[in-house]
Amino acid sequence: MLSTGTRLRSWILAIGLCVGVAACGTPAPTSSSAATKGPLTIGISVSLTGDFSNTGKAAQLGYQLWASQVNAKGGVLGRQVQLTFADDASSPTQVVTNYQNFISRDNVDLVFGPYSSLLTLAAAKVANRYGYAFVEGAGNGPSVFAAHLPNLIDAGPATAINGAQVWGDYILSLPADQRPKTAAYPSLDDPFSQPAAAALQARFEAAGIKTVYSQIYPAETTSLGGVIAKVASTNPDMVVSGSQDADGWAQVQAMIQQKFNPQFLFMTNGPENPVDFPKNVGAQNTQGIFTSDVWTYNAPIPGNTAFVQAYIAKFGGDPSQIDSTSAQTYAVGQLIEAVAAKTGKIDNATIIATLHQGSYQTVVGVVSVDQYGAPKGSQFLEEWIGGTLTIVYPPNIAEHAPVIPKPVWP
Amino acid sequence: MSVDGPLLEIDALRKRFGGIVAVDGCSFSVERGSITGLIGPNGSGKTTVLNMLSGYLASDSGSIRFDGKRVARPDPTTMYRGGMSRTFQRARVLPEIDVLDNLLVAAPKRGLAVWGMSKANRATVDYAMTLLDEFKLTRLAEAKAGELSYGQQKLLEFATVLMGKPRLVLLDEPTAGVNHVMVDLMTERIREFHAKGLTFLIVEHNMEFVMSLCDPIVVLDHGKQLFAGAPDDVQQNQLVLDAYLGD
Amino acid sequence: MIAALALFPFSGAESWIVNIGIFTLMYAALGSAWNLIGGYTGYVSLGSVAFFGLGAYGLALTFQHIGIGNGFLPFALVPIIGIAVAIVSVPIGWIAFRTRGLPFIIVTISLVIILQYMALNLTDITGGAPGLQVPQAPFPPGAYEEYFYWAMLGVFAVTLLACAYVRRSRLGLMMFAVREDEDKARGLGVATSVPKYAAFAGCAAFSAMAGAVWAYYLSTVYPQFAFDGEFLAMGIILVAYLGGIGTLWGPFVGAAILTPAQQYFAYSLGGSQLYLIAYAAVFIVVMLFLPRGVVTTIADRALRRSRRRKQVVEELATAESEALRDAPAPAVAR
Amino acid sequence: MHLFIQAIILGVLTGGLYALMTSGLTLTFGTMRIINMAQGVFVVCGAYIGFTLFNYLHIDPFLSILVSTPLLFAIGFTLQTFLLKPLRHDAHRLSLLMTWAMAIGLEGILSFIFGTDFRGILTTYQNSSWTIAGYEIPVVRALAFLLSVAILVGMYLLLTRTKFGRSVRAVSQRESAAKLLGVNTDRTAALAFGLGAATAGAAGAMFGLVSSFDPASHYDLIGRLLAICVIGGLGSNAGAIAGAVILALSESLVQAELSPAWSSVPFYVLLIIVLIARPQGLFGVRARGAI
Repeated sequence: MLSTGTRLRSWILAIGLCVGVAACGTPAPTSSSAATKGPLTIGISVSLTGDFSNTGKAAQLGYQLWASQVNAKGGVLGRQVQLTFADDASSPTQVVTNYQNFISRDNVDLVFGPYSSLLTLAAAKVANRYGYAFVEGAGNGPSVFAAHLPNLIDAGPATAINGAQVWGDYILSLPADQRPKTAAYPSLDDPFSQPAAAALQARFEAAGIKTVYSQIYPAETTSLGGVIAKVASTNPDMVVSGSQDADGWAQVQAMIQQKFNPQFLFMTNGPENPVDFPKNVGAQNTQGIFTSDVWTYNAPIPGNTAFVQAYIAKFGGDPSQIDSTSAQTYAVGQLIEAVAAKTGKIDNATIIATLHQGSYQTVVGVVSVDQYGAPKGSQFLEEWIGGTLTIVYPPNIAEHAPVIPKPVWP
Repeated sequence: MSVDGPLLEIDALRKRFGGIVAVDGCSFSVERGSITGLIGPNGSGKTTVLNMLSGYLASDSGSIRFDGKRVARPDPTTMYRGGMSRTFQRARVLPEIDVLDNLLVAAPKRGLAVWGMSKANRATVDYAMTLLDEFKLTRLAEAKAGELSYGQQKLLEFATVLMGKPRLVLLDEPTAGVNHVMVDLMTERIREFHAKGLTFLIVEHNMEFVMSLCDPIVVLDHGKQLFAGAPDDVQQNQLVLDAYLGD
Repeated sequence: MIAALALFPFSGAESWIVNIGIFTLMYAALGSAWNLIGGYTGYVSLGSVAFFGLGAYGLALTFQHIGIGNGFLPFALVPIIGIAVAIVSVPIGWIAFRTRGLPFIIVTISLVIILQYMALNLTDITGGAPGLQVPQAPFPPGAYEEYFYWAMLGVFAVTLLACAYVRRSRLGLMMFAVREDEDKARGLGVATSVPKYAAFAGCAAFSAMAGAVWAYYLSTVYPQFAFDGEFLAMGIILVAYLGGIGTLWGPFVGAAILTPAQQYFAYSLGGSQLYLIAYAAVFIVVMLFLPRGVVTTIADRALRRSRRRKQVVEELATAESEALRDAPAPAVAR
Repeated sequence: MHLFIQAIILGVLTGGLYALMTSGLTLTFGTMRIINMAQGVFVVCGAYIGFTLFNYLHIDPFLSILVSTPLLFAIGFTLQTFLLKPLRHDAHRLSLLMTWAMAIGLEGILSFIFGTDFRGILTTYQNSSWTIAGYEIPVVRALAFLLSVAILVGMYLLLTRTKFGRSVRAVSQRESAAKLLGVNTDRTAALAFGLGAATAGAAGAMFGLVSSFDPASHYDLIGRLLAICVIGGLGSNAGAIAGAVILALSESLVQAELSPAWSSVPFYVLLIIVLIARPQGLFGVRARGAI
């Protein structure tokens, strides 16, 4: 067997070498970092497969729209924008490889963020090592900002926690006799919804609204009948659901099936989708459900109408089908443009320094971030009224006054 | 170690599978230094008895005494280490490893010796090579056991159980599916080890083989002992003839 | 070979290549660790991932509760985490080894599911869904990957050394015996629980060490990927099968082929929706056409050429014809 | 007390559907000694078939079972013939990996066709429920439960009363003996695999009604189904049903009475206890592997 062993080892060595050569032999990228008038290359990893792929694609569309618009205008500081996308299969291992490749292999000028707070963190840390700015439009969970990264900037008006505070603002603005007395908080265990619901709970408790139910359910929960049965048994005036999408639908369905009618129903996520939500819970059942959002196609934000028109012109479809993630990633590009306009430079250090100060108008509102890149603003409140998602709070941008209490299920 | 009495005694052994009573109060003994044959028609419970003896199957009731001591809960590993090893009706070797390694596995080792840097010490390897030589398998020492012919596998299995220096070897149909050259080789080895003091209990269908080799012979029928005696007596016993012809 | 691998970062390889090298070695280490239980002992376990995750969380938790700095010290912690996880694996093994064969596989899958549940729900300890953060190592950009590369190489080398020891020792012989025919081995006086627990705990220790280095490199851990029963678990087994299970270098070869390919294609075929289909196709091709792996196939071919082998084959042929002369061959030898 | 009984009702109704999904897994394990890791994705395929027929042809999801069942049977039969049958070396272990590859491949194909958004099927009676003695019984779940039970009974009759059933049972008891008795084991295996996939197809159409799904839903499903199999005893039909009801009941009860975050934990704890006390599962037969 000894001779076989030796032979085997030489084979393995040969294979190892082949692989090595293959890896090294890939064409060396043309370095563009030095060129000032060459194209502005930007590397972006998006989840086109795996857990986060739904929204990953929406993120890609927003980036693409911005690039085509800015290039039509002659580019950023005269440089054409060239986007490179890589799929990270929703895996942190792959996302690290992708940003590593963008930065040290392809020497891109800039990198933009992927989708989801979980991937954003792993990616932003790679960028941080190389001093790259990390402007992202789809990772605003508290854990992202808790990492205290100096290079990270979230291009949104609000963090996940602050965003939902608009519901608290509204409820506490009501006269005491109209406010709910008791509240239930069923939440999904994820980095965005649960912290948002928890923050609201703390605020409401301080204001004297009694908590009668507060539980977290795991992401795998397919049937929420049991959760809602328990919530119904406590008969709260208000339900604050820390929901994402599918679990939010399941909550509503279970409430209808169990004929449970809270007077106030606020869901952190789910109802803000103008297409999928009515499709999955039934349009007639949407009446009176509240949610908060960073963006809608009809939000009265400067530049929004133009954005929606351009989106439809490029990708087709209906304005109501535009995912807010697309607007957020579009805003990432707008921030870069703003930096260029303000400073006349477009290197990473300038981006980091500039965006941490001042405030910038984007399609998702005014962006202004703290030292760790967390946006300081808040979202707006929406309610389903007559089958339409309507902005109802704060009053200065409201299309309609809030309609309370929620009617019983039809 | 007691020197008196039979090496193996089983008493009122019983086993049922669902509604079928496979072994029904079977009792017999194996004398020291004997080559005891265990025969009987198909379904008479021979293999079940063997499985209970070697600890592969728990009995419902009854007792097993080995070397004068009662074995409360037989278990294959402890039985082997206690000096009783067995082969299987269909040769069971470790097919994907070397013939030599098949033998080395069976060398008794326990405690810290297991964690050593080598597979076996010099003496063990030498003993294994001697056995291979006796079974005419030396040239195949580095072949994988699964590549051997069926007869060679049967020889190998026999050689393997000898590694533990047992006092009693249970052979389950050693000649089934094996050509006459190998049967002769097998017979020769059994006689040789018998001469060195090893005791055998052989389950076999090949009557010529049993009658020439075994004494005494125990006949089982319907899960209990029908008769026990010398080969000539067995051949002439009417009960035995009825059992074989009747079924 | 290990020395050659150790010198690899000096060959002028850029960071992104070293980065792929790290993940390749990670899969090689995980595949080799899996080989101990799945390849040598014959118990197909999907539990490696559970121990990988425990290692990752172990490192992250140590950062949280004991300030160990973020330089080289965490690397020293890796073997300790390995030993700790090995100890944890023993009672788990006690439950899992009550089954064998296919139920064993399912029990190990359940183990991954249970641990993922715990990581998600024991929020006070594990941070829940957002997971835990590990401080980034303060290494300079150019050398950052290299340190992690050597750390991962260390884990792989230790794993390989353990495999090499097993292959030539009594312990390994016992593992093989369990794989080939556990009940027969019991009848040959082999205390089968020794090799089984040794393989299980060894696999746990080395997987956990790989997990710890991984967690430090990514500097973030969260349940979905620390306990990834989907791609990571199957990826480990695929790597082992592609290279050749039960061989020493098989998992490395499998990892050297698969990991760079996978990482590179996901990166460069960015927009393609067909990633999953391609992955499945590779899987299927390996199972259908290379079920014994690259190394085993090549080794067999080499063996067939050697003269000694020819003798053995001739010997077998004569023995076989002899055997067939008058005895009916049984339908199945085993 | 009201809540407790409400949770039991929901649990039992859900358990019926899981029992149907698991019965296919049990059948393939019984005949071929392989664990079909693609059973989860077969269920998801069934759900997408129901979704497509409902959205484009306005066919009621319960009626779409008549389409999804034969279609999944054909898919299962084909996959077995081309991917599982050719496995010779180390077939038992490789087939596990092969079915896993099928699962990933089918997930990829589903993502390619339907995208990766969550989908749900919204019928007019989706949210209706019957009120019986103060308890709410969702119509969809009740119908799915009744239909699942009916299909399970049908399967039982098929396996006990027909020639095909006899060959399946012969193969599951001893393959070599079945061969001698003239049973075409290859064909029986392909039919059994197809039938296992068909039950997933039937269950899938109903699964799409009671919960929303995306192509990746199968990971969670297969995890549950495998656990059900182990707790009930591999290859045991009674065990599959018992395991499914235990899973759904314990989830529903814990979700309502204690905490949804831990809803699956008691089941897994029970799984561990069963493995320690009775490794062959509640209804499993201890393998006589020793001899």
